[in-house]
Amino acid sequence: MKKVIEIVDEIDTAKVYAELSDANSGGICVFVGAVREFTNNEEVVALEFETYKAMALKEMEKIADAAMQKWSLNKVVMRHAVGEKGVEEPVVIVGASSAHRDACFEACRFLIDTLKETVPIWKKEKFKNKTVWVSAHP
Amino acid sequence: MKKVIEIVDEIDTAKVYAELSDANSGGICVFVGAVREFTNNEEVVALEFETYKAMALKEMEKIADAAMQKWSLNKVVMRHAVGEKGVEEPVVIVGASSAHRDACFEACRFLIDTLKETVPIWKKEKFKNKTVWVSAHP
Amino acid sequence: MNVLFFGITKDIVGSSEINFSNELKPVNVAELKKQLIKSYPEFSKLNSLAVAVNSEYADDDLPLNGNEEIAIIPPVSGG
Amino acid sequence: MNVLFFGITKDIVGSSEINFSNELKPVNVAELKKQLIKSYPEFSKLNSLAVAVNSEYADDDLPLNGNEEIAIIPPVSGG
Repeated sequence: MKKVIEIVDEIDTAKVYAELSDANSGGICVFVGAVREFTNNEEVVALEFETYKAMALKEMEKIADAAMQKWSLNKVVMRHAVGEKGVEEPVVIVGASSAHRDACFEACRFLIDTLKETVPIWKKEKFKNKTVWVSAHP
Repeated sequence: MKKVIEIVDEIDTAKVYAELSDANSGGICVFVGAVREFTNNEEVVALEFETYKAMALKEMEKIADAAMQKWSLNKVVMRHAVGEKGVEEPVVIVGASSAHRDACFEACRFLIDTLKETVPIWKKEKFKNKTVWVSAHP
Repeated sequence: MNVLFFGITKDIVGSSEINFSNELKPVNVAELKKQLIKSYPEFSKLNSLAVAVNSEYADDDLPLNGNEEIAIIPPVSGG
Repeated sequence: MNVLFFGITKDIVGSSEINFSNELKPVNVAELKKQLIKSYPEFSKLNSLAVAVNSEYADDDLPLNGNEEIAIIPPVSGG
């Protein structure tokens, strides 16, 4: 199995290497997105993620397939969390393995950039006195 | 502690996120280099790494410091293994965490590229019928 | 016509799913958007408003027959 | 003068450390390299040959007094 595409409640960062490791891979690149304590100097209490799951999985599949067409990759992981996440908790993990490091670095960057552009997942920032749907308004 | 710089016998890929995680980091990028089964179509039995340890640690410190000057990073990990490593085993892990993903991606790439150029570590490829010091000869 | 709402659009309409069978009979995606913006003027203030038909992004000229799974996709913000 | 050898240079000289006190009295790094290449012609076939003095890369014109920790650095290949 070359692709792992999942929407989960909790991300286990420890298992991603076992998923990406491969006898033909000299390089593995992984990106983890986590909750930051401050956004524009305002203290974040938590982020809450919701998704249109059936569509999100389809869009993530498309991104993984596009990456595998564009670069010579052995394995790809894309996993996003939903629900409420506190500071320092991982919310997304993407990664790729390849023979040489150029491909896995470029693919990993593509995976997270494209996920943020097209996958139907929405993030609400919870501050002490308000909540904001990120990117909703100009 | 912002930097973890080590030469070790075995790399534990599972613990790197705990080392890089930080309340101010929205992004963590990690690269793992592992042993590939084939080099130029020849089957590799194992790689053997040796180092001039005192100097290697100093050079790795310099690279981490240069990355922290060049990008706004919260934490940096650079860890290289020595001894004999079989196919799929990790031999190097480098990573960085930062508020936004540009910095950690660029820094992670810089860490591994520069490590390969300057850190006194030598790799011998063991094939079935010969051994080769990598990059030694033109 | 059944429509799913997510993120800020769910907050605006006050529900994650509404059956508009008596009110909306749009012939295509563009008309659906127009009718929804008329019902929920707040939609026009969003950065973008996409429509998914059967869980795929749909172009404005895609025809609708009312039996599709329709979802309103406000600006995504995963990652 | 004590010299450490690593990687392929260790294989060429057959030892990881040699005391050249009776043979080598180079005044600087460039002269040390020249004397070593004379003793071990195989060194001249390498992609590069660097010298570390007190565990730092040393320029060719760095003077030597014989009490430093000297290491011969063939092409590195970590990662």
